[in-house]
Amino acid sequence: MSFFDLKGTLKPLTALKQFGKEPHTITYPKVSKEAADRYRGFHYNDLDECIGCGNCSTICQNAAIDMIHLEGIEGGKGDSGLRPRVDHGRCCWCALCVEVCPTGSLSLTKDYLYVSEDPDSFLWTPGKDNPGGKEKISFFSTEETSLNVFQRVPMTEIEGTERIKSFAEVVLGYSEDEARAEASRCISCGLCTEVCPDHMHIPEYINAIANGNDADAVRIIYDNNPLPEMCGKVCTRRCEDVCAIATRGEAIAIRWLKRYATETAKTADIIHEIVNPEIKEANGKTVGIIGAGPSGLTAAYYLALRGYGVTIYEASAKAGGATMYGIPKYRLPLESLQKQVDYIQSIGVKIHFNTKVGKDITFKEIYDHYDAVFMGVGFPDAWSLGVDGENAKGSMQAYRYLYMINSGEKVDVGDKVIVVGGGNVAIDAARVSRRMNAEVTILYRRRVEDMPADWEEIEGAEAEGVHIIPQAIPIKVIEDEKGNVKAVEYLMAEMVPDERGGRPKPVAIEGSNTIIEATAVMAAIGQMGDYSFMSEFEDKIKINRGRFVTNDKQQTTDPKVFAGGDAVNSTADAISAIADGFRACKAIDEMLSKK
Amino acid sequence: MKELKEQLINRIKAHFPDITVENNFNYNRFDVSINKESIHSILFYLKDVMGFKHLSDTNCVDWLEEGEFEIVFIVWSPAEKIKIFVRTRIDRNNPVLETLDMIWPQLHTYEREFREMFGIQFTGLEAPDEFILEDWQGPPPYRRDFDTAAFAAETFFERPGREDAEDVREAITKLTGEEIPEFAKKYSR
Amino acid sequence: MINDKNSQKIVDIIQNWARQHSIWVLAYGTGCGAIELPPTMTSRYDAERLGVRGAATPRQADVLLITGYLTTKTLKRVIRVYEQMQDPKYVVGFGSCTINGGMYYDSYNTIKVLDKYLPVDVYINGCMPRPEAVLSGFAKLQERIAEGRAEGAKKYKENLEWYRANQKKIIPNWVMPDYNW
Amino acid sequence: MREKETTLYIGPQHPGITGNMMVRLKVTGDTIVKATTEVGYLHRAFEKLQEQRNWLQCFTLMCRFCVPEPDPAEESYARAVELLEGREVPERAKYIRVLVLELARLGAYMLWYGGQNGSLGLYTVGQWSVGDRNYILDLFEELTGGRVYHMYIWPGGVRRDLPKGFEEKVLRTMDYLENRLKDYDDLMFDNTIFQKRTQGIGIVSKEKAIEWGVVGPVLRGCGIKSDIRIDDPYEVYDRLDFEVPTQEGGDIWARALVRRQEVRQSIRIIRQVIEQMPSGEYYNRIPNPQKWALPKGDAYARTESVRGEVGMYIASDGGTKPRRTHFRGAAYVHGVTLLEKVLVGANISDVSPIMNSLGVCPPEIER
Repeated sequence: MSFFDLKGTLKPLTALKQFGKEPHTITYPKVSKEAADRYRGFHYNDLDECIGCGNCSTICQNAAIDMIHLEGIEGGKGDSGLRPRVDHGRCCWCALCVEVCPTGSLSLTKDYLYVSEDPDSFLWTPGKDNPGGKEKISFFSTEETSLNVFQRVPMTEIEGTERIKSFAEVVLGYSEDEARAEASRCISCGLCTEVCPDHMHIPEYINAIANGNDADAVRIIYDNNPLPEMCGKVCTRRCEDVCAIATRGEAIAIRWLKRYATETAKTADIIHEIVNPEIKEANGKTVGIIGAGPSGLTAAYYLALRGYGVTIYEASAKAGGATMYGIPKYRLPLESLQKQVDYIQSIGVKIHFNTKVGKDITFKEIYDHYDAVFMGVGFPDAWSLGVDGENAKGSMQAYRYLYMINSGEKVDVGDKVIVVGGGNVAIDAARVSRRMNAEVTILYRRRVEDMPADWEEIEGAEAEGVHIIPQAIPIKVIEDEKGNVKAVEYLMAEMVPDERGGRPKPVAIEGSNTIIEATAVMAAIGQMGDYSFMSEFEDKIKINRGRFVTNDKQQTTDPKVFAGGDAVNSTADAISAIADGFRACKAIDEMLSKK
Repeated sequence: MKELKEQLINRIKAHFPDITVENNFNYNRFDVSINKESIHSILFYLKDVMGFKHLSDTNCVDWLEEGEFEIVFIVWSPAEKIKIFVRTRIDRNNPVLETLDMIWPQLHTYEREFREMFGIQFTGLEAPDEFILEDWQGPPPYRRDFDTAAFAAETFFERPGREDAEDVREAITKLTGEEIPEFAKKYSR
Repeated sequence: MINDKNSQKIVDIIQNWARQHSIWVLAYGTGCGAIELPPTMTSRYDAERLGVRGAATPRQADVLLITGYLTTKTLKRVIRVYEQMQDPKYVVGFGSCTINGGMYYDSYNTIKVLDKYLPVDVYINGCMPRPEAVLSGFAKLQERIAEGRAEGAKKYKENLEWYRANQKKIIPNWVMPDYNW
Repeated sequence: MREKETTLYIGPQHPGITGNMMVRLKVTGDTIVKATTEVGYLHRAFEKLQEQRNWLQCFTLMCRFCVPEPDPAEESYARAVELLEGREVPERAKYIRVLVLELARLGAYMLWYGGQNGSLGLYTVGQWSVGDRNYILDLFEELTGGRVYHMYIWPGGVRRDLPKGFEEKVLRTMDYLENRLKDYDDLMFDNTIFQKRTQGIGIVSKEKAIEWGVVGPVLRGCGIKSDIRIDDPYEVYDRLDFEVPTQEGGDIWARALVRRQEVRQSIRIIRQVIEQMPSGEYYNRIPNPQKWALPKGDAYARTESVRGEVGMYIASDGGTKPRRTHFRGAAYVHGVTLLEKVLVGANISDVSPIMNSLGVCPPEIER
């Protein structure tokens, strides 16, 4: 290389050609470039949409997100009442919190500028501290991008045409892999436990299933529910309504997961082995229980665990109450229920079957003999339709019909069955009748979407060929000359909005009379209690509107007597009854251990 | 590639009969496990005879429950386009290994790091004790039984003002009176 | 020297005005935040418009940027650098890590709360802060200097013992000269 | 006359150092006799922290390994997880990943232009290239939502699809940069000062390069054609047409020429990727991150960065958190073993140019 390189010396001078070109300098703060459409700036949280599940706080690897109480935000059904607060001294704006937010309420905005001399001013509650952020949302999650798994693992069922041939269980249950996959969708927020009447430990047992530890799941489930397999099959599962995932997707199949876990224990002995219950030494105190329904069995099981001598009086030949006699066997097979009752008996609960209180034994005897009494007597009678011709042959109560079928009796319903009502009993009666080779029509006063029955049950009924006529009000059952049911006359109804803001009311349309042929008519419009067995206690134990008056500990107006189940609460489902039984057990234990 | 891997494995096996081979990867990799006494000779053999000239990475994994450190050498052959994971295990309570920096000079750096972070002694390693840390008085920090979060909470300050945070699950149980049994709590979030 | 209070005030105003327009930043990238400094200093954002420019040594610098996390090993150097700096001097905390530990809140080797060890005049939010945020941080610092409120150095001298105690808590082997400002 | 040996410290606070690290020099006169690298100023214990975080949370730490070019680390981690789990990545995601990686490479080279020239006192190119790098960062901001920390390539694919009209913007930026490269050449490679300060300085010989485990542009600057994108192809590099430039000489000059070529190759790759970009899914969804466990085993995935091979080793014990992770940065070799050897015999004033040219990135060394 020569000492003086002309080219190498002059070439750099070409930089001068840039002279006079317009600079690309952004003269901040005079000019400010807007952040990109996807910029990850400060958080914004739609406080109304947020349900306080805390998934953002769980995913945050920097422990930057706290869940705090905000003024004016109350918890409630499906809302923990907490809202996220972000520590900007921790946050790295990775937006994982946004990706896992099940509701999509949390997002990031284009704002990024904040400078302060006060290091304590970096705690921000998104949505409260930057209400204007809503207009600047830039990084958000959609159903497509969300890291929540919104699709439920589908449940295998027998085909509709196939299942009406027998009473075989329709739902086949999850396989192990399916259960693990379904369980791993859960974000463990626990919002579900709030609405569960029994407050079962749902996130915990789902997590145990996801971790592959079914035995632990069973143990957790039996902590406050002694009939979980029954619940796993037929629970009304209000938990799934408030599931955080359900805000944008399909709820975690909490019921099916419970069913999966409990079904891993195939016999009562295995349940005993897995749960390995710790039974306290007998304390010499006794409790008498009337009715071996869900509430009675629950109270009995947990009282027996606590060392009480428990005796149940049951009018029927089998335990289970409405779950035994009211629920068709294709939903809850006999063996399944029997297994759970066997297990409860195996820890020392005595059950006197075929013993009707008031007939075989008086209520007073029980009242005097035991230190405390629990009544889980249920609703054995049903409302009648209150229309002409109701006493015709072939007109019956759906509840009685189910009772007889479940007891193994034969009932002839002919080939055209009309069911009146829209609850689960109506659907059950309809689907059972389909299995009796009848054509079935359901008449319901309101719209299909108003039906109180489980949507899965309604779908199941439709798949099995049950015909539903909504907005139909029966006015007459027509008899033939022999006194048998021949047809049903009904009026169509229109839905009139309620002025007071209640749900719309059906109002019959004049002249819309329709007649439909029938061989049997079943009324499924509600049940009621029968308290004749305790007539001598009417003064002591108060009954209001057909139900026992109890305090929040299930205690009736007689301090020694507790009650639960349908005879107390109006929710009419098994899990409420179980919750009543569990609560009563705690109250009885508290009362008796004080003495 | 499958045949090539088989061929290479056979060649190694001919020299080192007591190795365990894992070859169920559907990409250009297989694993060789060997006792710690032979690790020098196999690395020399792989590098000088078989052409695995490039040391991609070296790792130490703390298998606390098994009481062992696993040291993994990932070697790469530019000619064969295959990588081999060479593994050896040493006792966690007496972690001593002879230095390997004569094979690849960069192993010198790795060994210094392992000595500092895992407490593995390399006999014959000539280097100052401190590499990354300064005046470190605790146990070797990369060992699994060293709890960094607890150490940080104890040693450093945390800015106050966040004490009002609540756990969602606890808030709900407070609302409902649910009692989560002790054994189930490990499954809570 | 001027003893009159009013004249002192005028001098202060002139001094602060001058200081706010010549912010020399020490070229010490203590952490990852240093990556946004070249864009801030070069043609796109051109921080020199505001009088902000780099300084090679602590003796020439006015501002110590703590660009994010500080490891305990760096903290020792940073303290030394800070004490070598001449008055007036300011510290700017850069990003989450300086406020409450940021991403490394559970790391055994990084400090979490910077103002326990050094007086911080301005914090810039972000991880990492954009050049705009850096510039607005400098603007804020200028504002504070002009108002005469950027008194971190004074605070440090007054509370030196408290700072020292905190510093020595995590720097066991304290072999550093005492600087006489 | 024998000159006295003096100890000299460069760093950690030094305007010429490539990050927060220190080189301790023993010098006689201004010739270096012995160099020792001292690191640890940036040690955040990533590997320890990752053991405390679940597999998804770990991903956010990846881009912090080396900030000038964060994406190869993200890529390595994502690919290691995918290898261990056997997770498929959609075609489109593979192309987007290559696009991101090459954009990141360009960005890092622009920064290198600034660093390499700045270390020689030639600031103009740095002003230009670092300024022009903002156009690449603008693209990143639009694509990923962040200028520096992209957190975009994650296990299973990429986080978001390309925004509307992004391809055209990329092509426009490429055209602009390609034009600018000529200006850089005029001021840099044709500049006598640059030539004289780089030619014959910081030589790594071919034989020693292999022995010392040198990778990336430094190895290619010694005349060895080695590039992971070709040797151990990942994503869709085996379907793209590009060259691996090499240079003989092994000095700063040769490495600079290699990098000069690679910038052009990157632009070429980006154009091809845009052209071949398939439609379809961009992400193969991972399960619920809270409960996402990886099978027992380990995996190592490596990516070609501007500094050479960066790799991620992950070991799983079958749980939701890693048993161990390890990031292998190119600077782990370059910054310690290689630097200590190359500096011997060099002039004190050459320390900074040599460090820039070897690609010493201290956070990669100590993590």
